[in-house]
Amino acid sequence: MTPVGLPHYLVLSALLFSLGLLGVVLRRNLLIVFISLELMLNAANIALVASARFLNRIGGQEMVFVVIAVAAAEVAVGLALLAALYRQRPTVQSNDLDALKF
Amino acid sequence: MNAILTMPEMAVTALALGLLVLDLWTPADRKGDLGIAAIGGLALILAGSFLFGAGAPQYAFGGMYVLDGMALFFKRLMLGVGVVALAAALEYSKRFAAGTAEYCALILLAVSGMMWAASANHWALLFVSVELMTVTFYVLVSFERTRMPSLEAGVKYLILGALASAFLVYGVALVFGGTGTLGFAGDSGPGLGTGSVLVRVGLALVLAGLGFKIGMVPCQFWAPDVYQGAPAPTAALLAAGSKAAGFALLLRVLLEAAPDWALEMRPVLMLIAGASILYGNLCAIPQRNLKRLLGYSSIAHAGYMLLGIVVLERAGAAAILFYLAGYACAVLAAFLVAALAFDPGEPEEIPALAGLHRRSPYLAAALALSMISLAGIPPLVGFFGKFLLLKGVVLAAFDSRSFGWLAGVALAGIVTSFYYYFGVVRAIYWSAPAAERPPIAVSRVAGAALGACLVGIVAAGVFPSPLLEAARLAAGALRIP
Amino acid sequence: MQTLFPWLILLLPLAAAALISLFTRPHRDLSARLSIGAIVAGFWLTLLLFALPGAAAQAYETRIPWLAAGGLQIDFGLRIDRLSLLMALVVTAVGGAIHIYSYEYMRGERRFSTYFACLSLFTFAMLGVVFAPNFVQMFFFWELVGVSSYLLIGFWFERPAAADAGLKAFLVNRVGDLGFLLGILLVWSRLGSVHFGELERRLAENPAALGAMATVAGLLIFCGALGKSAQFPLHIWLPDAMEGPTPVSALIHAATMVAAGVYMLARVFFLLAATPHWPAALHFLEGLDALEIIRIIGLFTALMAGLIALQQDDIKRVLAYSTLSQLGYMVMAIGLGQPGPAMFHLATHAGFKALLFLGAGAIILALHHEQDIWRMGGLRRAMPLTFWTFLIATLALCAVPPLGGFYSKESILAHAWHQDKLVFALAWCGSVLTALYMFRLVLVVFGGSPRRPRDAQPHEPSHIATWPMLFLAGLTVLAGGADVEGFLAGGAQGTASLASRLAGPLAHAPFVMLAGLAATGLGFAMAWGLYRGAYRDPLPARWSTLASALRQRLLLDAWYARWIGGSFEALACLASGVDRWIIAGAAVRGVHGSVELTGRLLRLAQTGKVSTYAFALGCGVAALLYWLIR
Amino acid sequence: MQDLLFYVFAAVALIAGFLAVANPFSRNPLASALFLAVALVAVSGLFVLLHAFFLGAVQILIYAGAVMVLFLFVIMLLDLREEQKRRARKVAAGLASALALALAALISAAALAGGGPADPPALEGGARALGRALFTDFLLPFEIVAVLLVAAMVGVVWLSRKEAA
Repeated sequence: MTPVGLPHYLVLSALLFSLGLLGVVLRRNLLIVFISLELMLNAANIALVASARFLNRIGGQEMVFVVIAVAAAEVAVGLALLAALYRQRPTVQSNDLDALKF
Repeated sequence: MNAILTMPEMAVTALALGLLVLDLWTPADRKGDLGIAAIGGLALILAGSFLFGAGAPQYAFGGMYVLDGMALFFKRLMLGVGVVALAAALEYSKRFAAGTAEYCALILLAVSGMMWAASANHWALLFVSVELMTVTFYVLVSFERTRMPSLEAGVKYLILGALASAFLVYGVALVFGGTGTLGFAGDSGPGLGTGSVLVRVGLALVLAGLGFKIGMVPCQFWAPDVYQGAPAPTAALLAAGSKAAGFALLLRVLLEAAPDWALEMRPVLMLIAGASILYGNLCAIPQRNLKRLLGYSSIAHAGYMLLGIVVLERAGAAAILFYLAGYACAVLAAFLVAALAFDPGEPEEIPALAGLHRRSPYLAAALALSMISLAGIPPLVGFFGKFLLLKGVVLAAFDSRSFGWLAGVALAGIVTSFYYYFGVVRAIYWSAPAAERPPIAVSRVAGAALGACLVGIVAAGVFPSPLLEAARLAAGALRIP
Repeated sequence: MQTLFPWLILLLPLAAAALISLFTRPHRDLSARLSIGAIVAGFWLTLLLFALPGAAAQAYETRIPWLAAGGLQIDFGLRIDRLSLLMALVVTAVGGAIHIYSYEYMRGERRFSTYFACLSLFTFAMLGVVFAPNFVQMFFFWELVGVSSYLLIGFWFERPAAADAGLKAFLVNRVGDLGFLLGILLVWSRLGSVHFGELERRLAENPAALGAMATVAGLLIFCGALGKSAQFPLHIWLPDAMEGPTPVSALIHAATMVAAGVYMLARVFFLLAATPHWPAALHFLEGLDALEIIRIIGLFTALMAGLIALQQDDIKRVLAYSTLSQLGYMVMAIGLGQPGPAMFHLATHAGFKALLFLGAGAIILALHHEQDIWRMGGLRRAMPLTFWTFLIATLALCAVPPLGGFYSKESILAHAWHQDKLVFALAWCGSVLTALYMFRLVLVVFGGSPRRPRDAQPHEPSHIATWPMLFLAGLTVLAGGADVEGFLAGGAQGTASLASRLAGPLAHAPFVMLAGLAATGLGFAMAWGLYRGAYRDPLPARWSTLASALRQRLLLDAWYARWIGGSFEALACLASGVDRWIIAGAAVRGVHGSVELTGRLLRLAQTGKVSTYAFALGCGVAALLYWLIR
Repeated sequence: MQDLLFYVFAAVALIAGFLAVANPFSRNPLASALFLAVALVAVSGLFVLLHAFFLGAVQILIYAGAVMVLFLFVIMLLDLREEQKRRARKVAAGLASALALALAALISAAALAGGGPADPPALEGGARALGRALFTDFLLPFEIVAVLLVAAMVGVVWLSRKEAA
């Protein structure tokens, strides 16, 4: 077995990223969609940290720092939006939200 | 450190924060003054931005931030867009019980995000500026938190926007993994080394992320739904500002950072451009909702502007800049009218525009001019932009037949678009209203903002030289290797 | 003065339009006077330009820099040469007459001032096309002509038909204009200039400069004329445009908008005549040059419109199809490589066709907006002046000497004879048709006895309306003496004596002249036989009913009715059917319908469900990656 | 040893991730949120393996801590029960899985083709190095993220405030 290197981490991150995409596409529950999006961002973070480690550049880690902060902000806004939505109409199913179409 | 270069962005951010703080001490009946102050402040910053000369590119923050002609052009454009959007917001926010200051402050923050994006020379700055813009827009789109369409649009924009951001950041990660640098320039030369397949795949993901901002196929689905549901000033800012920021970044990435890759991707980009033009124009035909129509048409306009990218030349970039400025004027005017001409809560149906010329000749003329400009009829600015974009493609058609096809598709799209744009004009002037409705009073601020857009539409169409010269200078600053 | 006058001619109507719409809207009379004053002043200034020593002798330009960015240098200027002066004269003379006539015709209109503002705007746009020295400026004004004609045709927008017609005219023209635009872009990108003079010079230096795109560029530019001059298959807007006020029809169908296409072709003739060459993809067309295609389209339009005109019952529609047919002749002349005769015919046609429309307007007004010719009849006595002017115009249209139309049409036919006998033969058939449908019109409308309610007492229009008609009648009579072709060719004026010029056709091509006269005679005889005293159109009816009435005497008539008339009828039906169903139906409605259907289907992708959107986005990205990696 | 840990953490992250997005046993968002937390902890373990100790800590603190609390809070607030069974959407599930698999395969192919032979790990990114870099090279993005957080905060406050009657 080859020693674990950058490709291993990248493949792992690709798998995790696709898993997140699967959730976004498949799931109708908005909360789980948000969870899937978090998973996708984490996949990117793995790729960034691994690249930073193996290419000896600290930039990747700094980028991860930024990504985590941005992800937190996105989740906060998303959940607040969900709460506001729930107040108007008690549903968190994305396919109930199809008044705007065609 | 040349931090002084970032003055305009800093000033906009400070203005936004100041607005939020002042809001605490402002009595409820004086909130409108805050909006006026914001407009005045932004206009001052716009004026101040002319103190910067468009000389050689200047860098700050270790080369992460670049101030060159193109960045300056985009910043002025975004500041102008911001002023008009604020005026619209001020008018529109009379509908909310509260929140004028928050709305204006968020618009300012979004504008600052766009301005950072115009100067991005580094993936990290690209990412955070895009995110600043996007996260702010999540709130701006769903700002009418008691109106379902606004909330629905907000949710859709958030999910798809976050998905696009995920693609973007993952692409950045792969590019970083392939090149080891987060700057747009590689170690050896001006462009990134794009030999490795990792970098090429990463750039494709970045393209998808930025394509979301400009609303190109296949990332276009959000546009009609969000434009329809969002408050009109937000939609105006999305159409004029967010699209401009997307193109600013796309130009930097494709022409400066990765020209080899762009050349490789040229067939795909051409396909995307053609598909966007056709999709936007065809879907717009049966539309009855004005904002939704503008959403579809924005997809088509993204396609037209991509024509300026696929030629991969400075002239094409200049055409995009010119077109963006003209498009901004027209689309801002259209959304301003949409914000003023409909009652609160009323869906923006086109048949409801019947008799508008009697309710307010000014609004009617403004909307008609904006539609004619979007359709690209001379002598308005939309014509000249299309003319320049098409010229590049026609010129390239001598070398490659596929460009001939692209020109044909673009023309077919333009012909199709006449139908629905003139449907709007017709509804305004040529159809009888179902019921007599009261005249519309246009406030001084909104009227002035609308007037500024109209002057832009007409003046830049009749005397395109100054704008064209500015666009050429700005595009000349692109460091195409 | 040489530079000041053209600017004044161009800008006076604009000033009038601006003044009316900004200030004088409530003052109806003042508005009309401003508008009329502007164009009449333009007419006198044009005449003065002709009279100025040397003004017409050589082309010159006056320009102000307008757009200079990078390699792009476009001026806003005026090109004054024989071609533009002639066209300006036509526009201001005929347009002026129509302006004055409108004053009477539109008297009761609520939006009287608006009408004149639109009229002035239209005149401004048209003069802009005439004086344009480069493609970009010409295209600007070209579009402005489109917009202002949209306003005029749809002036009575309360009537849905009028609004539809305006929109149709506008949209159909856009289709042609986009081809035009593409042609301009092609020429510009190949030759590096949009300036007519410069282009001509560069093309003269290097005839192959356009390379493989020569023919394509020419044809694309022709597309613009196809729309504006209503040539097949973009002719469909013109008959519908009759929904506009009658003076507008006169203006649009006679002197200006439809003429703009022919004028443009004459202006850029050097491009059309460039060495034919096709790109590799279209190599199988090698040998076919642009002019040939233009010729065929012109001829086809002339014949088709002539046939359709035979069976129209609306007086304005007959005239509309007749216009189509005459425009076909002009385009054919261009296609024959003869812009001179084309412009000559344009000038004479502008006069007499405007006169015909003004006459039709007088009749329509006198009969309280009755447009069906079968409810007219016997107007010769009630409206003698209208009758005589209408007759003069008809004779001119049918090429009866010594009226203007005779000389212009003979010139076209003579060139056809010299170049292509088949074209000549078909064009000759068109002449027969022209005489047939025009005399049918005259006989039915003015001849016979009145066919209308007794209380209707038609009378001549007032003096304000009759003066323009007399003026145009005078022009029509005198136009034959003008040596337009010689003038355009740059020859000194007045070298040939008037007599020799008037007898020109006899001297140069006696056969053609005689054949042309025979065609007119034949058409007249057929019309006389079929329509003298007719109460309804005999062609659709069975011939036996006709025969039972006047079997002995009308044996010839019956024979006509059965054989020639019958076959004409079938042809006319066919042509009309092609027009209505295939072109209007399949092409326009079909294309429009299928485009709309595609739109409706395509937008079903917009399901409103966010997961669909995400899925599509993901698929797009996956496809992109696959393309990169494969 | 380290390689073994990589495989362990990777497996945990993938399995927990899968259970978070497409749990075949439970449609309860609460379960999804908890599995996300497990996945995030595993990712944090990977960070530690990559010698990004500070990021590993941040990952636990911010994600597994703050973000997860937010999720749970909202789930409780909205009183979301188990999602009622909807009719099985086999086609949609098949299409989505195919898309995810295709994307994973494409990116993995790029990773394997572009990565080349594994470089030796080099970077030692402690808190000190990261901190210094954040306040020098990365000062600008860092500040902009601060502005972004302000914007998000304003938005959250606005969206979750009850409409004044």
